[in-house]
Amino acid sequence: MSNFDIQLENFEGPLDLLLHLIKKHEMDIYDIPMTAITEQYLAILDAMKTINLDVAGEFLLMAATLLHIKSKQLLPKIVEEDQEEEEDDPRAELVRRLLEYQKYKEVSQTLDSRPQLNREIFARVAPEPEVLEDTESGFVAVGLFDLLEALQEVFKESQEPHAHEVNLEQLSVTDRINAILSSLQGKESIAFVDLFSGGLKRNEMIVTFLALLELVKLRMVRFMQNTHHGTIWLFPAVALDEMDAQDSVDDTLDPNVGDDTFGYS
Amino acid sequence: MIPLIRTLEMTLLDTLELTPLIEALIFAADGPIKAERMAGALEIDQNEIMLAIEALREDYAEQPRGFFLQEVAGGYQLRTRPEYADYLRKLGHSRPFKFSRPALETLAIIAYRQPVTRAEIEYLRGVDSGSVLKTLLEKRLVRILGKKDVPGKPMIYGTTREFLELFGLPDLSSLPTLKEFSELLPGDENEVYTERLPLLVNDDIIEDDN
Amino acid sequence: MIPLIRTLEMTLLDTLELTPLIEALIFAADGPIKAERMAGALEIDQNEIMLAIEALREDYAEQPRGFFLQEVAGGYQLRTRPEYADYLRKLGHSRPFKFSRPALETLAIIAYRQPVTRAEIEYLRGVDSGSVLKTLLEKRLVRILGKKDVPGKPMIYGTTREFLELFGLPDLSSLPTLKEFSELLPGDENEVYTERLPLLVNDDIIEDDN
Repeated sequence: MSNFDIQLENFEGPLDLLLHLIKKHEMDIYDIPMTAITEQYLAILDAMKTINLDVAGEFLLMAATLLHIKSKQLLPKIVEEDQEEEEDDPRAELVRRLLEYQKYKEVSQTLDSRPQLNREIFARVAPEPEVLEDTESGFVAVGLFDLLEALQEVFKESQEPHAHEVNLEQLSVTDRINAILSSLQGKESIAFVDLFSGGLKRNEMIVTFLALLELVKLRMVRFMQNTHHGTIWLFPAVALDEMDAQDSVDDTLDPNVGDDTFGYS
Repeated sequence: MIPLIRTLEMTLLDTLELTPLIEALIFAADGPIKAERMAGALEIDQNEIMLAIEALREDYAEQPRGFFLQEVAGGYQLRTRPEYADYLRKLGHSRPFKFSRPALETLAIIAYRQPVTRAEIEYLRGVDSGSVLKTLLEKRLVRILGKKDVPGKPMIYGTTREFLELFGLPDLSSLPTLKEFSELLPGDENEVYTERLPLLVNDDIIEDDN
Repeated sequence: MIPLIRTLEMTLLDTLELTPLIEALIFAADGPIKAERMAGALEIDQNEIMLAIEALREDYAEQPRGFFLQEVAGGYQLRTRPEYADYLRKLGHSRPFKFSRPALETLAIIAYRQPVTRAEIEYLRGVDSGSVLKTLLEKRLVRILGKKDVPGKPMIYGTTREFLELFGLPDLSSLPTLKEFSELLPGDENEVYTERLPLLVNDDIIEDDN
């Protein structure tokens, strides 16, 4: 087993690897010996190949850059008037990048050493918001990322062919409510997504969703979510055996629910 | 505060040291926390915990604090003093602007597809969007641009200046594209969506809003 | 408790009465709370709030408490003292972010260079950073600020309020100082510190919520 593999794991990229070589061989970063460092660098890439590591394109690109700089150094200098003095050294840009990268590499470690919330320091855990209790004012703080994500979801959804005819006879919100309640029976909770699994058609999903909304309205279930975008859980709001005392759910339902909401199609 | 210094050798932490730690545990717990649970985490005797809780209670009684220690559901919890309820409620109401998922989806569609009709929004979302649309209109994030010149003359919607302000955008052309967003994802399974977007955005849509 | 009844008509609450109320407001808030928000809810001058916060801070310094008052993300929050970390972790209500080195590096670059494009990040790091960027966006430590007004209109990124909260920073100007240069010799400690920070900080970078 080569002793390279443990090391290689630790390199973020070619700049990181170069910094490592400069440090290890005590090179002067402002006067990098190109021949030495290129040899060292290529040796590591070879080692990566021998142990069947995929050498990422970035590493190969850097190898080419190193060779290019080396070859430029070998060429006789042609003084160009337009060029700044600094640019005369073909290594200048590489040195700049290395110094810059090192700066951020170090500060990221400084940052990580600070006491972090939920790692060293804890704040009071605010009570969990009840999802859907307050639908319109919602609970998700929003940024452009959320907006894009929402849009992507919408388009992902609408990729599937649309069924324009909704067969109302097959679907009843009431039936779906009873089905959900019976699947909650004897359980503490169900995951929201589980109610939508099993290849439901779009209209079946809508009915399921309406059933859930109705259950929330009737305060028979509650939705809870632990984190942003976390799993949404469905809990019975009252013990289910208490609910059995109510003969049927049907009486409490708004009879218009299904019809109204399907009006759009 | 009466310092209860114990001489017992067995315990790692005396009550004086233990009290703020117990306060921290109760403070950070996500609900009432039982003395035995704290004893378990600290690997000390439950009696030690009880002494610290007692010290904490005395401490709170001695000087005015914003909260008090309540024994509830077999555990302990810090709760704000009831006389502050009005102020706390007031604060609860001035919450930052937050969105539900449906609102966000609808807003995203309007932002990227404007001018857009309600039917188009609902076709994309697959659900009725009337109430969400109403909320967005009320919050002045969306406005009616006019009527579409097709049979039925449906209303067309677009975003407002407030929308731009909320997202910190100088104008609609600064909306990031879904294409670049998709490129953040490894693999190319998202390529399907890229061709659909961005829709051309008419700058003058928001002009008259200023 | 000495009731200090003030005769001044202007203020409803004096600092001594106000302090526990402010403590309650900070305690009950679901994140760092701004002084101006408290001032708004109590309908008093912000200076009064600041006096109470100062009193609270002194109070916490005087006697050992389980938590301390931290100024973070432009507001105030009670947080447990770091020395209790082990015990609190044991109680299991911690879901700390586990940063990979790429994630930390990318986050650092965004924090110090914002507004910054993905291409700039990748040039600095020398590697593709799309998936790391996406993770940071999902964790809400980074957000899209808009698009850069250059050809191709790339998205520009910046850090969020959550970023400040996570690292306990009052604002972006409190970021640790970048070391301009450090000797790369092994074990060499000759580090030159420079004050080349922070880059201009736009208030609206963190203004998005709260």
